Amino acid sequence: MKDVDDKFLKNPDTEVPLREELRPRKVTTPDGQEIDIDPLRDYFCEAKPKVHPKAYSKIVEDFYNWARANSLWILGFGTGCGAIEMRPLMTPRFDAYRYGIQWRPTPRQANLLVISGYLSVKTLKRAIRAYEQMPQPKYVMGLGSCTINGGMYWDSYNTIKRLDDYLPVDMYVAGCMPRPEALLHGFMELKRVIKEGKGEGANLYAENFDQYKANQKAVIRDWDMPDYNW
Amino acid sequence: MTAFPNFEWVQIAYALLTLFIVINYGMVMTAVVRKIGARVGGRYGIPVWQNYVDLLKNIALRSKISHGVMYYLGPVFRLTGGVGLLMFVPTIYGSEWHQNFSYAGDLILALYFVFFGTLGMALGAGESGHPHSAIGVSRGLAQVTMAELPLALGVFALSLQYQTLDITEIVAAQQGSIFNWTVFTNPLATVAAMVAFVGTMMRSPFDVAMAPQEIPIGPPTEYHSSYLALMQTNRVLFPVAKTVIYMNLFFGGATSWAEFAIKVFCLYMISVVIGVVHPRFRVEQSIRFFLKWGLPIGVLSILVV
Amino acid sequence: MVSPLLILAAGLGAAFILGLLRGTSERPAFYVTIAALAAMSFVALSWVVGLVLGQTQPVEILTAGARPPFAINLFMGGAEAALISVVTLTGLLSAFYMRADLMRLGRRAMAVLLVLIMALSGLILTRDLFNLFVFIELIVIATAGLVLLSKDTRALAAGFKYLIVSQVISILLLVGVIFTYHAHGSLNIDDIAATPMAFTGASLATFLVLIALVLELKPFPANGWALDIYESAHPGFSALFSAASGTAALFAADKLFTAAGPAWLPLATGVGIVTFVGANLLALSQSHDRRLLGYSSVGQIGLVLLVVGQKALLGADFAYVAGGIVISHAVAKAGLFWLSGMVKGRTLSDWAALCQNPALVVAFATFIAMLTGLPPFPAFYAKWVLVHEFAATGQLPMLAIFLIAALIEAGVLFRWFGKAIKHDAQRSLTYHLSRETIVLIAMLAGWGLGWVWGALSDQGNVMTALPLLFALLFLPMDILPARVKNAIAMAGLVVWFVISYQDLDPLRLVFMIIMMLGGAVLFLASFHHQGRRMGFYAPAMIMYAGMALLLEAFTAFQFFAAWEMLTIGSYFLILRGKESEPHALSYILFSLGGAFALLAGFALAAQGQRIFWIEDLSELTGTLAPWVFVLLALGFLTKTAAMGLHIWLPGAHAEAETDVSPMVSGILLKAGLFGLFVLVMEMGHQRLYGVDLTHLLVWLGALSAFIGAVLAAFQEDAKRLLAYSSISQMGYAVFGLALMNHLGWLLAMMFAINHFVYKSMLFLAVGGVKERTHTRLMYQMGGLITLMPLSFVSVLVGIIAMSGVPPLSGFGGRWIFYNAIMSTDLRLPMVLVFMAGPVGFLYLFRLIHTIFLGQPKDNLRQVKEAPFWIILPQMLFVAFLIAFAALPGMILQRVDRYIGTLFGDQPLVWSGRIVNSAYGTWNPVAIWGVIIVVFVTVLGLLIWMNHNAQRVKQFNIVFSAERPFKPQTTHFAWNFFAPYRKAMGFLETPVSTSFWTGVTNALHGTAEFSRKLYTGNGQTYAVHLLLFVIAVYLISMGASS
Amino acid sequence: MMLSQIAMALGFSLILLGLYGALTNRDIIRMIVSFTIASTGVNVVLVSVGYLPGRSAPILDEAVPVAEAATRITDPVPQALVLTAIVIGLGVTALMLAYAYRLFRARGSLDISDFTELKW
Repeated sequence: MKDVDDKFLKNPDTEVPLREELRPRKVTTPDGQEIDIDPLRDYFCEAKPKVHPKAYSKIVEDFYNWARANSLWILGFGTGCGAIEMRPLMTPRFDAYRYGIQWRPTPRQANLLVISGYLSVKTLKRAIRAYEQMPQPKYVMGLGSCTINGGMYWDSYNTIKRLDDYLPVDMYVAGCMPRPEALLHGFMELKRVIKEGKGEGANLYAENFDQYKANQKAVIRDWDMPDYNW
Repeated sequence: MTAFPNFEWVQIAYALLTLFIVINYGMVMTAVVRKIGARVGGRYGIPVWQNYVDLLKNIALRSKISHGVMYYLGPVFRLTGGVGLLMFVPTIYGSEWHQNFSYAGDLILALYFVFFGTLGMALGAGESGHPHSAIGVSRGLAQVTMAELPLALGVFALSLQYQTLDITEIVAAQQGSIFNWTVFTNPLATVAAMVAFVGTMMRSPFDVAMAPQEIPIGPPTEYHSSYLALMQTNRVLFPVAKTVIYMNLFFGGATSWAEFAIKVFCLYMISVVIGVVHPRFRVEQSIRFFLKWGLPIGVLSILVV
Repeated sequence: MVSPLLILAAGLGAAFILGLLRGTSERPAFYVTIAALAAMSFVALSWVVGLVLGQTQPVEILTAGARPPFAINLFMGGAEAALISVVTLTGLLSAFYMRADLMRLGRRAMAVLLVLIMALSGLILTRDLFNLFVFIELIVIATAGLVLLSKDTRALAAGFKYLIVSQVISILLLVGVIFTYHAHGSLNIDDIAATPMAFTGASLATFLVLIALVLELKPFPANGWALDIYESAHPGFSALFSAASGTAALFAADKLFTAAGPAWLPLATGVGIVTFVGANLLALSQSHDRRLLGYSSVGQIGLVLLVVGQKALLGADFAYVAGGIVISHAVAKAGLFWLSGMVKGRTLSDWAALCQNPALVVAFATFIAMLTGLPPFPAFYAKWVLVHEFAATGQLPMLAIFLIAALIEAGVLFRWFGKAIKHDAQRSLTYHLSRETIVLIAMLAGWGLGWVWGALSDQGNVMTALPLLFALLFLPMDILPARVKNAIAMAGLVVWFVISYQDLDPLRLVFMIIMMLGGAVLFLASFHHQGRRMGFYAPAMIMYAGMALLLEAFTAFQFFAAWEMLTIGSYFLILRGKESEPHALSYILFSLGGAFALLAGFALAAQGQRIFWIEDLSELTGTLAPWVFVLLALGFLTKTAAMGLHIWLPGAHAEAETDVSPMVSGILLKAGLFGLFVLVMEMGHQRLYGVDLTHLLVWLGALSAFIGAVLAAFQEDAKRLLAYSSISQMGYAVFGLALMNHLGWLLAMMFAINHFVYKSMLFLAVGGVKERTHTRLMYQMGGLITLMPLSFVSVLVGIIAMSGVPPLSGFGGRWIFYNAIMSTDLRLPMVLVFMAGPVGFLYLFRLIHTIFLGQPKDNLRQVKEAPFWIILPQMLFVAFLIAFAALPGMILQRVDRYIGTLFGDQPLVWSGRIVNSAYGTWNPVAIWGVIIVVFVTVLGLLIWMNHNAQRVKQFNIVFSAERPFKPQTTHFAWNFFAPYRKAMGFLETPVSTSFWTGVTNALHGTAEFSRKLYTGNGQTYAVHLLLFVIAVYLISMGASS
Repeated sequence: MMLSQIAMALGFSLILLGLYGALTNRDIIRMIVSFTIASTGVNVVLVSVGYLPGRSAPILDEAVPVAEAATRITDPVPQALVLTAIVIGLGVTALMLAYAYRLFRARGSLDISDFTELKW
């Protein structure tokens, strides 16, 4: 695991104050008592992600993996220019549906997060949140060189350079931008990976949770959320 | 066992068989319908077994969350609603195997039990605390108030016509010739009921409750994994069970599984065909639609019976 | 027996003795005054007792040793003795009351007081016309003197205005007297009566005498002077002026009207009704308590004058009716004026000070009930007879006007009462033990008189009804702790049920179970209250007493009395709510309006029969019957809050206390339903202008069911939502009832039972939530499911039951509904009912979602489950609902069989646990079985698959990759059905509210405009007087020619 | 008979005059005077009603023995009434004057239209 870009490491001396709505406060109950509210603790589950073992029997796990591979539900979350490249996949020309691929509007029902281009730090926060809200097992696919090494944003002041430092990427699709055919190929490769039982990014994330968090917090200045977004 | 006349344990097996057939039929049929839609659009479409794969995938998901007891029970209510509805309606006319538990009640039971799942689901979605769920429920309930009206009127006309509320008797009265079907003997009631049918199948133009891409997907926004699997099961089961009621009431019922399959498919396709060529109504638009078209037809049907 | 002359002699003699005392010795003077008044009262009372017991006969007293017409004669009979007792006792008590002021002003004031009482007694006793005049003038002088008792400097002007007007009256009277004498050759009233004169030009003399006496009664609108006196005089004196002077003047007027003969009675009727209406109308816009009392006095005296006008028609009942009203008025008005002396401020809200003293509140309530003619007070019996007489003699317009004016009067008085109870006192009471004692004596006198009138009534004595006595027992018991009283109340309900259930038919039995046993269960929730909870149990038990009596009422009178009782009891209950003042007022007005419709209906039906049995309703035929039906139905529909008559309900039910809401919603509404049951059972189909009235009821029921549901969906206030839902549910019941077939009635019964259970449960649950969250606005709650799980369960069960979803008992109602409508030829109203069903989902879901689901709010994060005693009855109801859903036969079967005997059919076949109709089947146990098995299986499956789910918190939701801002902004609750409002919002237009607001505004506007008549100028008042005389003369000339 | 009719007419004129005066004069004292005039008128009317021409006053003395009283005296009743009425009228007038005095003391005015605080 490489270290994060040191170019825009946040200055540890200037603490970004917590947002007003997340600050602990006192609230008066209807009976007139004062109670303490700590939004981050009271509103959000604080549990850390668990490493989920594979199914007890190999054949069952293989069967599950086959199903997972043939039912890839993509979170409709577009970043960067790659989002444009994803749309044609739904059209008659490419028709990704025939591979069991479909788009879901909510992370809860999606397994595959496609980071379709560069991620600014601001968007990274949202991407992390969306990723963490997806149920395991879940996969991340990075589109284009931006997610691999920053691409044309290699010296940008607020674009992350290596997605892998922040989220466990299962599959990169190279190109700037990769065409839909490349994407389809990427999906096929991802299916193969899953079928081989190697699509364990979520467990990787849970195992190295502290490392990932450290990386994420190093670049995200206003960390106004719990460590893990259930 | 006075409550269960002629109860035999084998009935449970029969009922499970019915359930098994209907679920599988639903799985395949909805996939086929989607495939037909894709072909019409020039796409290849999903494999016909895609529903099974999705179901399995959802069950196979490892991490799950729960927002609370009601959230947990929501899908249970939902599926119980679907299964129960099927159990309370005789599926195949004349077949001793597939009468299910229809002796528990009559048409009214079926009509009101439709709401069982809806209510439970709405409660479960409510406990997730997601505003989109609540918005979806609000829209869905608002729409259903008027969508059910033509059906109620049509059913009233129908039961006046046959002087019974017993589904089996209604089906029996339609046997013999195709012209004994209610759709021919009482076209007004049928049209009224079909308006409601289209209105409650959660398909465009009446899909504002789910409204994909708008309030993500409404009530089930927070549902995933096995919860979603139960709901998916219901999603294939429930429309079929509902269509069975319409089939029994208006289209002569089914005397065999083949007839069943064809009739349900055709009825189901009605809402699909309407759906693919109509954009979505807003709630007040669909309410006005039901008031403007469903209500007069329904009123006419109860007046002329 | 002591000579009645002693009454006069004692007064005069004591007045002389006072003159002999030294000017500084106030104390002895006061004792002399009291002694004289006591002696006068004693003599009068001894005559009453003697006459009642038959120990003495009425006596004619001759003076100057000669027979009339050569000398003045007096007459002491029953009426005289009673009225003199009223006058002298009022005088005695007022003297005590005014003690401080009398002492301050010295013996002269006391002498004047004695002269006043003496003159009033003389006015009653005398049978000589001129003597009458003399007494009247004495009264004028004494009154003008006593007005000066007041510390209010404005009283001076008022007294002078009074003198001006009295001068004019005395001129009229004297001229009248002399010409009467000229015409008859005698001044003796009995001689004049022997040769009554018809109304001709020559009888102008009679007219003048009569009008002069009528003017003494302060007829509307020639009465500005009297109001000024009421407003400014010392309350002790006002009590005398209103109670004693009014009584005496009325008796004098009555004497002369009797003498003048029946041809003159319409004059009394006319002036009486105009005064009754006018005074009450103008009282509407009064904010000054004593002036309001003045208007009310004027109105009451007008009412008695009206009764005097009906003298010939009332015959033997005259004394009973007139006496009932006069004596109620005297006691109540004296009591109220005395009370007003203890209240410092002069606006109506200042009476809130009374709340410091519960006994005085009871007294206040008693007086108001006496004035409005509620049971068990004399005016109630009097009004009953009067209305029946109107109906029997075909004076229907009079009947209508009378009832409307009585309603306005009730509005005035109850608005005042509401203000007094609900507002915060700005100033405390000026408390004197003696004054309180006097007021309480008046109150006890009121109750005693109620008993006397009841005993005299041929309809039965309301005061001897066991339930009412039991309820009244809670007045003295109010000092006990609330829990003790609660236990006694519960025991009372149960015991009453046990001793009386055997005589009831199954229909009544079901209502009895709901009202008595249901009431007892609801009282469980009241255990939650600690401390004393003053003023809760007496009204509650009066309400239950009313219901107990209603179920056992067999005559119209019993029915009506019970109805009024439950109305008044529930009014006091509703009034206890925090913000309930306007709602309680509209409740009591609608209820009394409905009760008056009942009264009119019964009166029309009775047609002069003394005892009218309810079951005789079925024998009514002809053109009358449909009107009786309409009136009675109107009365009952007011209670069930049918659309149009419903506007009182939401506020009243919503603002009531936590444990009161279920009582008034779950139980009280059933009284209306019971009434409708009785009505349609007895009268069946009635046609008016070719329209079957039950069809109208069907439509009304359907409309209520639909609109009630729609309105419920748009409420933000949880209890208002439930209240509108009650309108809807009652609509269903009325609908079923009006279908007029077996299943329809069974449907109504089913709804009665179900509605009681789930509405009580929901009101308790929501009330429990309110206890904890201190709000009823649903959008301020949210996510309470984990904090209040039991409340959630009862709401959940409640809404499943109410929405009619199987397997809970609401489905049974729906099933019967469908079977019922199959066998009727009405079809169109079904459209509305079909619409109402799904709309029910809207408000029910909203109720449970916005309170219990969604996002918990910061300030409610730590609320606890509702109190145990509020939860306990809910859990009982839950258990009952489930049992009733599985085994509906346990109640319904008997009712079904009974209804079968009424219709002679048996459409339902109960085979084991299965119900079969001609059309379908309902197998509740099988439904339960299937649903439970499927549910448990699916649940087991889910638990097997998802047992390891991570429990997350409220903001762990997918939020478009964002996080929610605050719970308040994330909880989707306010205007929950915005899309529905967009489509159907037009149904929300407050049509009936606007209508009723229009009516009240018109009344208020008229009052506000007309009272400008009273300019305050004495001369103007004199002009009014003369114009009034001329107008009455012209009108009566026109009427007689 | 003429005399009594004239008297009666006079009496009524006085009554009307008095009433007119009482209703048109705002001054309290004038009003009281007007009422006195009116009550005088009433008294005149009373007397005139009881008057029988040619008879003497109803006083039983040597001139009118009791036995002949019925035919020789006028009707005594109206006269008794008048006496009483005069007394009462006096009392009322005195009371009104007392009121007028106190009203003037209280307000410094004798205009009836100044005393209208109590109204409506």
